[in-house]
Amino acid sequence: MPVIVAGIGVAIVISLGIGYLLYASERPPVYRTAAAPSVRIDHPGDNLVGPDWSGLYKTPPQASEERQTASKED
Amino acid sequence: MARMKFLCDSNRCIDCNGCVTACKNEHDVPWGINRRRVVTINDGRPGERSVSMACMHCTEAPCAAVCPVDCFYTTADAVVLHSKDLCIGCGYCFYACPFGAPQYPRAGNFGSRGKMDKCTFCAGGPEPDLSKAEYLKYGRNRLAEGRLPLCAEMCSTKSLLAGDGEIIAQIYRERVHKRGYGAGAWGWQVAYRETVTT
Amino acid sequence: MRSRMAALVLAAILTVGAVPAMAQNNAPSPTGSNPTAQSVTEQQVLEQLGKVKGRGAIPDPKEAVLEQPQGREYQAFHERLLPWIGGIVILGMLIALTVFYLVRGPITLDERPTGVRIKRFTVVERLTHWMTAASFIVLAITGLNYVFGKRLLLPLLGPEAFSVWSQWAKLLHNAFVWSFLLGVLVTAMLWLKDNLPDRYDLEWLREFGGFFSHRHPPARRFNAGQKLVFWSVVIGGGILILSGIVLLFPISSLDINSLQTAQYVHAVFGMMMIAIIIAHIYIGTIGMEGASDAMVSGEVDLAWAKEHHRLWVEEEGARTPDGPQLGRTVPAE
Amino acid sequence: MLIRRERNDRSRTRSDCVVPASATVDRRSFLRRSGLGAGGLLALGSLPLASVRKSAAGESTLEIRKNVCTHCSVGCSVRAEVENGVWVRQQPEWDSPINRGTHCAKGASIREIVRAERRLRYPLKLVGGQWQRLSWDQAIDEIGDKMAAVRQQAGPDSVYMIGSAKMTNEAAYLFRKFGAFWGSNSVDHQARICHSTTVAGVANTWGYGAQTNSYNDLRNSKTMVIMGGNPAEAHPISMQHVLAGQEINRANLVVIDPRFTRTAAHATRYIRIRPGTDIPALWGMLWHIFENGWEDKDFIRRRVYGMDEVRKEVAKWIPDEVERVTGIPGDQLKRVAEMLAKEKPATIIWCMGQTQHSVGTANVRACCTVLLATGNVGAPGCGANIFRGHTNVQGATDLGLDVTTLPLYYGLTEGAWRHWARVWDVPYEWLVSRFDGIPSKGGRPARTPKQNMETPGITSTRWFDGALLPADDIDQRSPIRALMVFGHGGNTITRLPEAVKGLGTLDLLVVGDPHPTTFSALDARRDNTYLLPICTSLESDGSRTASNRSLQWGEQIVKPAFESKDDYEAIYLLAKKLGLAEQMFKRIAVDNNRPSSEDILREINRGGWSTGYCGQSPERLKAHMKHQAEFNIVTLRARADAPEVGGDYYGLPWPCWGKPELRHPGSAILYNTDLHVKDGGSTFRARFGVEHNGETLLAEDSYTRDSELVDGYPEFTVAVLKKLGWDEQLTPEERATIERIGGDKVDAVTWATDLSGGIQRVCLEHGVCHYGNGKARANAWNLPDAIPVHREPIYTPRPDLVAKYPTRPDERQFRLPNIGFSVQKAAVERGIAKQFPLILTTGRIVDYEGGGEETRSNPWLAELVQEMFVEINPSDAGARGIKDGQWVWVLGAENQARAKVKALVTDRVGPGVAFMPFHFSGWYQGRDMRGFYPPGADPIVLGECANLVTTYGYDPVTGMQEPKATLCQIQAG
Repeated sequence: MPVIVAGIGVAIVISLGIGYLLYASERPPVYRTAAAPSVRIDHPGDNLVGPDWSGLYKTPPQASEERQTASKED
Repeated sequence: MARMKFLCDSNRCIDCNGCVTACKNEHDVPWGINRRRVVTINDGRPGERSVSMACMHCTEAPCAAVCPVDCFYTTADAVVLHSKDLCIGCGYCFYACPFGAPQYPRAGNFGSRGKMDKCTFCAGGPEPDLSKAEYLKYGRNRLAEGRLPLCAEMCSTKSLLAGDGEIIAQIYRERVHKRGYGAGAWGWQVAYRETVTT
Repeated sequence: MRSRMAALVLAAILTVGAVPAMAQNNAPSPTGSNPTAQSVTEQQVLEQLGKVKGRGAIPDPKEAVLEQPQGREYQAFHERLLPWIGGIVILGMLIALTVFYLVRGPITLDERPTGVRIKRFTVVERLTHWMTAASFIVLAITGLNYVFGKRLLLPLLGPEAFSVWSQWAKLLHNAFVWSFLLGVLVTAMLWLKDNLPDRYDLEWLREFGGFFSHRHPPARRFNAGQKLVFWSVVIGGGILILSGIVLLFPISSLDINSLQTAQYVHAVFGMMMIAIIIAHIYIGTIGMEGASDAMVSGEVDLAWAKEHHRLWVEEEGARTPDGPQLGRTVPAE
Repeated sequence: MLIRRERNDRSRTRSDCVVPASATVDRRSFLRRSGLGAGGLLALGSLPLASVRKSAAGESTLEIRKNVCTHCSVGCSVRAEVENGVWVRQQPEWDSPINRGTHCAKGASIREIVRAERRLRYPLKLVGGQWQRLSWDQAIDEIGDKMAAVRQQAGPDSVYMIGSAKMTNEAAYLFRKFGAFWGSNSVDHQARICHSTTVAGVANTWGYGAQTNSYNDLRNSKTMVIMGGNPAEAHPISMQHVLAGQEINRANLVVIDPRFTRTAAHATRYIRIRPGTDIPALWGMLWHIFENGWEDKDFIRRRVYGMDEVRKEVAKWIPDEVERVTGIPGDQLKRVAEMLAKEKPATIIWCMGQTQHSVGTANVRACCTVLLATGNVGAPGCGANIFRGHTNVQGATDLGLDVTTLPLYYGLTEGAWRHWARVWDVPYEWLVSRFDGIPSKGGRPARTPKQNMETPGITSTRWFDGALLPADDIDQRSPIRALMVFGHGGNTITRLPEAVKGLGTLDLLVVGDPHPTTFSALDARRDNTYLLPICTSLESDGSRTASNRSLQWGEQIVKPAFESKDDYEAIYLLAKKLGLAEQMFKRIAVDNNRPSSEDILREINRGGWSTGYCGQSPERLKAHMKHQAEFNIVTLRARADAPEVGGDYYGLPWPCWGKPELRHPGSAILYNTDLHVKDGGSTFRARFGVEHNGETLLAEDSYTRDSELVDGYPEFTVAVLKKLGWDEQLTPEERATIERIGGDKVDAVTWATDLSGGIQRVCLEHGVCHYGNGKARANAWNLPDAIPVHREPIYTPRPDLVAKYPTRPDERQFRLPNIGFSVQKAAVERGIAKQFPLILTTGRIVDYEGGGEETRSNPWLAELVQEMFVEINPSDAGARGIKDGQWVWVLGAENQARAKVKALVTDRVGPGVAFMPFHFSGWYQGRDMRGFYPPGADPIVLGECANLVTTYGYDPVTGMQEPKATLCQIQAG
């Protein structure tokens, strides 16, 4: 019986770990990926995409969750 | 009720990108989000043609169909809109869209690209019409003001037509009749399952 | 690749087309001649390339694709075909099992348990199994949510709540692939040699495990049935993981059509795997008396082992002089 | 819940749009909005838009301001919605007969250039290579003192001034006036590098150097030949009219160009030509015309002088030779010639593809000659449709931002100076005293101040030569020591490496511009460099003259951003500092350092007789903007009974004769004799005398409708009036003014110097054109090449042709030597064409404009073109192992110049030709110069300047540069 719990536990640890890393990294805002070396943008603007470029303007709860990782970006 | 459609008269389109910046201007679209774009086919060769493209607001819109959370809805004017509150940014609409309309604020792995954004036919979104919230999430709501999409209104050669499908098709037909040629309504077959017969 | 080929084809055609076009310049043209006489038509391009591509101002290859009608096919697959496939495969399996259960009932031991336990799975093996199992179940549920969520849950939860759930489901689906990946790899390494086909498999399959004949075809550590599950987990799981990772990291070189293909593969194999695993769960639990012990405690009763894996028991016995590795004896009352 | 939300929408909308009719878009505006106000659709009935809730909601709280797009010469109206001082939105201006609500990429995003965060915010100066902020007062003080010091040591000519085609008419006029009061003719602007050759060539052919018809008039054409122009990218809105003409008349649209441009994509016929061989192509067409007797003999007899000399030259251009030189195969040109002659009305449209050559003036004259030979001038649907480059490049040219003339083409003669002295109300002698006397140098005779004030200045294409050449070669007291640039990119001028050297030698550099411009980012200076933040013309009011000569009054949309000031105020402050304000603003109200633009225009009206800038009062122009909807989009004329503007042509296109009270409607189409002069009819101008070589220069049986003189006649003076007995009709006041002007030589007072407007009024009464009724000149004997002859570009890919078609011998022009011949000779001898086998030509792209600082700082535009590129043909790219989108070096034939750019491999350019846009700057030979811009004022997109690799070559008549045909080599980078 404990081995089942252990198995589930391991699964959760591994996946959430890697999942979080992936989620937090790997996701630059498009204004950065869509800019050539000869370009300098300081204020790409935030209408339609939200201040943190998550496309989000408060309301539903998952906002908080996206925020914390997204806010690392800029 | 009107059935809103776009029609780009490729015999008139000169790839001036007026529609693109008009859109940016009207909705303060940030860098990297391209609600509308112009593509030139057969560039530099005889027979070159440019076509301006954005969300076509399809009949039986593929994006709406494949959306796992049903965040899309169609207005009484047949404009296909979506709710960013419900959107989970899974990217399915991007696979389904025949016209590459959906845009995402972040690059990188799928499912984590943030809320989708696309052309609204200048019809805002679920929020109350002409409200601040609507403007922040979806941009201006020109239809509510009795105006049509700015891209078409400002089109330098009046190539891009926007409005009720019947009327713009009629306008196009008259044009083709008058000048004696017409390359057809690009994308209509795929978007609306019909073409403008001229 | 395909599209690049097609592009060349089109280019060729167009340049060929351009020659008469140029020549046409010399011939006197009537006033008001059609300036688009040589222009490409949508149909022409679609026939050549399957999609309409060109040169765009926006520096992003995706934006240079004007039109990809395949989106409609994707829609048809995702909204018409897929739900049916899923429904049929999964419901079909559930019905089959129910019928089997009613007709055959659980597979019980013919003889009374000897009370002598024999070691079947090590801790590592069981840990791996349960980790993989847990991951798969999460992936299956969150995966099914993409397809059936809006059909079954949305009406119950309402858009806002359902959207919140789906947001998390999406994140979980993207996350649990990693533990599943690990699980599948280790499973393959641990049990590969025991799952190589042998001569007894055919007989076992012919007899269908003797579930109906009440005879017990000989089997070594894994019988053909179990081998099938193993291979479908390794192969099916492998395919799911690969196609899934392609979708998770859309590499720029992959165009949207290959992503669609990946979706097709991922979805179809997903449905099939779910059905298979349901059967696996059935036989491992209520379907067969004593089977669950193997994965829970790791030890099975000698009687059970002799009935279902006679050859394995003999091999284990042969390995040591004083008979099979007997666990602690349970005093028979 | 969403489903419900949607249902709400429906119910809400239904209730809303049934009740008030206003809640439905009315049919006309709907059709207009949806693309076309087509008749025939009227049956459709008004269209209920489900989603219309509040009709035109919110607009009531907004202020609407109209101005004109600054990015090209079409003159598109910009409709701005301003909310408490902030420009919040842009709407289509449906009423404008020119753009009818539409915009190109630049116009549709123009709101951004006003709020642009990359603008200069306050005056800056360079101290030891660092930018320092300073106040306006301080800046003006220091600049003024330094200018005075330079003047002290080296004389007024040593300060070089460049104005701008983006200035309003009033600002341009003020800038030229400032130059005159400062005491120098070295005042120039962009027209030098865009259409100076057009102005010179066309004016020398038939009187005025401007587009003869209008954009809208193209709707009447049956044949349009676009030669050396790409309106689809440079003048997108003009294509609305071009395509309309093509559709309505099934017109031929012929594009003759080295590139298969976006315009060519819509042509009924495209002909690829080798850059720099326009004259052979045109003469090749004319050869067929003469050969087949297709010319309009009657038109030539009545209205053209010297066509026979042309025949002699044209006879040399047999088809084989044309093909050998131009590379145009077969009888393609024959077919075009036939169209021009037979499918009339036909027009030739050209831009910088014709003008930017060392033979630019000859090119445009050849075009005019072809039009004259086929009788395609002076009627709807034909003429020379010359598309100018900026909002007000036509106006700035008219108002004398030109080293060869005072405002409105009066020239630099004593008469001209005296005329303007009268208008300005300053003593002529005082003006003379402002100028330098020139000592005898390099064997050239000395010049008195008076002679010097009548000598053209140095051209903006060569200001750096004026600073770098040995003092003996520069025909003025001292080389250039200070440069004052108001609104000019700098990177649009060829031979950039030498410009960098030139900058290094200057004692003072002043840049007045909304952006820092290339001048600030060339790493050429450490000190004595000032940047003055000048606002865009959208933040200033005044009139602009579009390419079709229509004047449009722009309102100030918002107050100048940050600390920026408009040109009026900046020029005033400088004049005040230099003690010139008193004299300069005698008749101009100045409110808190800001001169009144209306008063400036009124002063222009008072002096603008020669070009018909006399009738466009501020009041009339404002009325036109108010009643735009009244004007017909084809004729540009308002109904006779329209309020305030009845019978006028839109924008009172010059010439608009007489005083404003006379209400002359302006001239939509020049030299159109089918109209009464009072309706904008006119004749070819008799400005070259009455006869030459015993042949009359006056028209024969050709005159404007209802003219009382039914044959050619010379230009009017009081003497001519008297001869006709018409002087009686002058009012006493007019007579008095004329006598005051004429003094003891009253008879010599002309229609152009008569400040009373009496002569013009009387002539109009008699239905005659006061500037005379002459013939157009196919032979302009006063020009270097009286009949255009082909001359190979200085850097030609065909050295074998140089012996037969050499450029002109070295000469001195505009105070400098023009050694084109030596350079060409050296290039041939050194086998440059082998080391640099590709022809390099430059031009515009739709998303950017001019030097590009402004547009490259606009994110909405910058996103569309993020990298400088060179177009190269697949075959050339293949031969060099170059792939689309990779870095390459473009090597120039001079200064070992090398530019690092992205390769754009495309069939647009033919084999052996490369194309680069000239809008980029901020990189220099592969080096990123972003750090040299003032912090925060660097454009979003930087790139190499095309003119880094362009080369020597100047038109003998105007000093026009030659960036359209030079040589380069391209290497994978």
